[in-house]
Amino acid sequence: MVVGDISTGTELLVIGAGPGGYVAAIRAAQKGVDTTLVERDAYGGTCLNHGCIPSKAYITVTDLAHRAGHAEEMGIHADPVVDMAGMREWKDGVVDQLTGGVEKLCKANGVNLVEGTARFDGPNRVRVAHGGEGQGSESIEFEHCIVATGSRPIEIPNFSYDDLPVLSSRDALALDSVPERMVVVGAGYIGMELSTVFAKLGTDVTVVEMLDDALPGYEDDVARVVRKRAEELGVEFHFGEGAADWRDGNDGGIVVATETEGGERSEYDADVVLVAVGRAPVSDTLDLDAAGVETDEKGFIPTDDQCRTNVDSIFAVGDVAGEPMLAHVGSKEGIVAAEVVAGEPAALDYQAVPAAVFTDPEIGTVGMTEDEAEEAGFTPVVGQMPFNASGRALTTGHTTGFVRVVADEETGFVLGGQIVGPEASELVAELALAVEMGATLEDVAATIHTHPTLAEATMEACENALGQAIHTLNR
Amino acid sequence: MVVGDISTGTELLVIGAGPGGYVAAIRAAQKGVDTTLVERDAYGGTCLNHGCIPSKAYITVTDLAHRAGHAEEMGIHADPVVDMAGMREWKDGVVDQLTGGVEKLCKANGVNLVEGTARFDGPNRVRVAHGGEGQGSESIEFEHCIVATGSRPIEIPNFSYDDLPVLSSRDALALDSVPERMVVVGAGYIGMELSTVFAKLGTDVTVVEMLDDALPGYEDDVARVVRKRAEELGVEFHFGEGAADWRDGNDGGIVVATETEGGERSEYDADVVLVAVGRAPVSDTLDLDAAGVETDEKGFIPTDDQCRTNVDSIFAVGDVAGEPMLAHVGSKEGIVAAEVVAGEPAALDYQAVPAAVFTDPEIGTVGMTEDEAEEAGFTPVVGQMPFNASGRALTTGHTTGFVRVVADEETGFVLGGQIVGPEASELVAELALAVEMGATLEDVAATIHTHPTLAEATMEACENALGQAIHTLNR
Amino acid sequence: DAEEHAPDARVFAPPSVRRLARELGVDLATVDGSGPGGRITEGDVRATAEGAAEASEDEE
Ligand SMILES: Cc1cc2nc3c(=O)[nH]c(=O)nc-3n(C[C@H](O)[C@H](O)[C@H](O)COP(=O)(O)OP(=O)(O)OC[C@H]3O[C@@H](n4cnc5c(N)ncnc54)[C@H](O)[C@@H]3O)c2cc1C
Ligand SMILES: Cc1cc2nc3c(=O)[nH]c(=O)nc-3n(C[C@H](O)[C@H](O)[C@H](O)COP(=O)(O)OP(=O)(O)OC[C@H]3O[C@@H](n4cnc5c(N)ncnc54)[C@H](O)[C@@H]3O)c2cc1C
Repeated sequence: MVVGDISTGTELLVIGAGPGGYVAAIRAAQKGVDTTLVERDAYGGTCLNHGCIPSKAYITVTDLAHRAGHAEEMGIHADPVVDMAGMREWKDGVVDQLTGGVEKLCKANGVNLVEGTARFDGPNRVRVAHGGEGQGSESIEFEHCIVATGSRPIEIPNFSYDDLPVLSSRDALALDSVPERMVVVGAGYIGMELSTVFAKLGTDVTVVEMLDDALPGYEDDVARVVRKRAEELGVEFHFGEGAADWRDGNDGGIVVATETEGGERSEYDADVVLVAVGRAPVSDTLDLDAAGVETDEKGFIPTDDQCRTNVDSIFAVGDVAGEPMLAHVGSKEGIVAAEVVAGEPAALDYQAVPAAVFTDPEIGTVGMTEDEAEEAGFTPVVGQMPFNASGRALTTGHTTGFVRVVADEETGFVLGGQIVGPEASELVAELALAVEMGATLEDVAATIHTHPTLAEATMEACENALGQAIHTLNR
Repeated sequence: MVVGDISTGTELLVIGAGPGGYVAAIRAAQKGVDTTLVERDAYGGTCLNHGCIPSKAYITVTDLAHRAGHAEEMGIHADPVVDMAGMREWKDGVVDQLTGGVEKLCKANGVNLVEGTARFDGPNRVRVAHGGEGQGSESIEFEHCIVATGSRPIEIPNFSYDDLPVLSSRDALALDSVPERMVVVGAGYIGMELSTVFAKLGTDVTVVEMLDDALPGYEDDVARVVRKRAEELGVEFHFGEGAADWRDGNDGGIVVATETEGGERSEYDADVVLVAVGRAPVSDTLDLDAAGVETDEKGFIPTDDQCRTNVDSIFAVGDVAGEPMLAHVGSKEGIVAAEVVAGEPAALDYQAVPAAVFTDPEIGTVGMTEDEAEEAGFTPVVGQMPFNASGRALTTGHTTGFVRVVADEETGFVLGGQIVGPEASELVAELALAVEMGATLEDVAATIHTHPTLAEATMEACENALGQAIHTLNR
Repeated sequence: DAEEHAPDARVFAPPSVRRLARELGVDLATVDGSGPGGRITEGDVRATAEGAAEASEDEE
């Protein structure tokens, strides 16, 4: 035992204070469980410090400035300038307020907070190394443990985040000036959100993506709306190309080289290259073997519907437990794991996970697509309402996109929905409730929706599926 | 019979093409009913031409310009100027697109359109005078009739809309320059929405209201958020004062005089005075007596839960049928009346009517307040989530307000909600569905809500009512 | 009995269930809800309708 080592015990140990871990810790403490939360870095994890929150803050600022600068049609004359330092400072203030809030909420609910890096030391014990050398460590015994160590950006060959011009999403959100030219590797949601931010700031953005459209995983007609708008904003797309390597250019910038599957190379001049090709679990630094916890070949920790790993007393939640890697899924898992630890009959029994992409326009999806419904054995009926027929959309000046709802023809049950357009991230909440409640098309259609709102489009999409929409023609 | 008179017959005659009438006509035609729609002015009625839509268009423009001009904290430097003519033109374009859409949708669904002013000529016949003198008239026999003639702004003594400086909401939405000083009589939702618009345009706005707070009918803590923000925008409020009269001032403007109940007079300098004290039914120009249709003492047409008047074959929907005078209520009534005419077992059996006020910030309400729930015999439990603890709200820069949810303690059924804050008009849709579905607090709380969204606050308010919110302290 | 029903004669049932009740001539106030909190489901309404039909058959 090293000097300064102390040993304590706790009923529940939570490792990692991201949206998976801190929510688990608070809920467990609310249920009367003696709970300790270990975090090595900052409260709120990736989400609050380097992910969801900073990206959305930048999206707000750049969108507001861009909109105001392009609203002559509406009678607004303005020439807004975004000062990167000011934007960053504001964003930092937002982050500080939220991370401070998380710490306060943990304390107010009676969670014991420990700062340091945890590693397993057996199936019922971790060792927590306190930050910095010579800061000592402590040993904590637990009855139950929830692993919520999250994920980190994947590095690709020849693009090391240690090199200055190679940026992770985290680096991109911490830049102190606007790059003139940026290559973005990967057109997933993080790549697309940040491409939009920088395009609106005036950066020349070139996106390279191995697959053949932006936002792989989303339906073609949904992704197309966002890609087209990005193109309007000046973003250049190159599909079917993977990033190969980069070198210094002659103009003080860099040259990023890509390769197609067939080996064809292309080169793009840039000042920085943002790599956003996915995230890998933080499970390799935990000595999981010491506890006997198994991972899959990618390093994710498999869990059951109570978020339990192969070791009975150890749970895993959030990104480290695998797809979908979303903050709200991590929080849901955290709540379930905490309640199971508290002896309640909780389980992950949700019908559908909503997800949003905060591009211009936004995407919001929940539950099944038409294809998925068919594969699941339903006879899907689909209803759609374009925003260009929505009074509210017209009055906001945002008229691209649509609401689509997917239902089972026989019973009318709403199975899912895909929204692309203004406030899609918010609008999807109603459809998520519909799916969870087992609501039918008629239930949503019969619910009075405020005029004029974008949410009326959800009602109209349901009416359309029933063959009786008012504001769009029925098929 | 005058020259040019023709006589036709129709299964269903709808009088008035506002959101009550045109929706009724389309739905009836969809159900196979031979339907004729008479409109004397413009398709879409008050709502599309002089109400909901133009006001929301102005709110978008003035809000965008104002926000961009006041976002230094976020790092945006801009000095936006709104050119009133440009704004009006854009708004007119939006209105034209929507009214054109209504006409097209009516035709596409097979509704016969007739232009002119209808008057009853018996219990089964109207006479329609075509616009302009000598344009002739026609007589239309009907089996069923839906009266959807809407409402007009109430005039108060000494303030005639015929006088140039005295504006109705319609006049205010058609101004071609920004008035320097405006007195607004009435702090209801129309007065508050327009006060906000003009305050953001730079007008000195003074609001006089007989009652003792803005937005009578809304709970104090809800109204207060909006009033305070209006005050920040420079709006001056004088409560407990009624408009008495006005006269020309010395400076080319006018002087508006008010009086308290006790007879104390005050005077306010202005250039125009906007009177927004409520709306009266358009039922006096219809010769309702000829059809035997009764009205109440205010002129509204009483109806049952199938929207039927005292005359079996005649229905009334929308503003002319009384409170709540809202476009979406009119549309709902229009649908029910049309379906009843088509022989379906439809009825107005909704649990709750959502309503929105598009002030800064917005208000969205649905169902019961805590007091109303108590009066109805429930034991209400209330949950609340302030937006200043919402990650999404912080990233949008809009952190005032809250989501409140009201439920029945015993069963957990959600009875209503009050939202004041960003996108409140949209957020209320989820709660409206919850109320209609008979969802419980747990149903809403267990539904995964996308992070980071404002809608999470609805989930948190439900958790708070259950004593287990994560992001706010529980009572 | 009346005391078991929500105050203000309020019944808790989704819109589609309310419409079904009208179609089948079922008074929702007489239906015992089997859902959470006593929420009335489609099945509850159909069962009540069938029960009423059987009862009237028995009378014949
Ligand atoms: C740019 C970007 C934008 C995003 N936008 C969204 C979005 O809009 N919506 C959304 O849902 N998701 C978004 N995400 C994803 C989201 O951030 C993650 O899904 C979420 O953070 C996962 O939460 P978590 O609790 O599992 O892990 P994390 O948030 O990664 O937190 C894990 C925590 O564990 C700590 N930790 C790790 N190992 C140890 C150890 N050994 N000892 C102690 N502490 C340890 C880490 O320091 C970290 O604080 C975004 C991600 C990025 C990068
Ligand atoms: C400034 C303002 C803002 C508003 N904002 C909102 C809002 O945000 N949300 C909301 O829900 N409500 C809003 N309203 C209220 C909304 O406009 C009304 O509730 C709605 O228009 C009522 O619809 P209606 O179909 O009953 O009548 P109307 O829309 O008034 O339509 C009646 C139609 O009947 C026609 N008509 C009348 N008499 C005859 C006749 N004898 N023969 C032929 N045609 C006739 C008229 O020309 C008119 O077109 C607002 C109102 C105003 C003034």
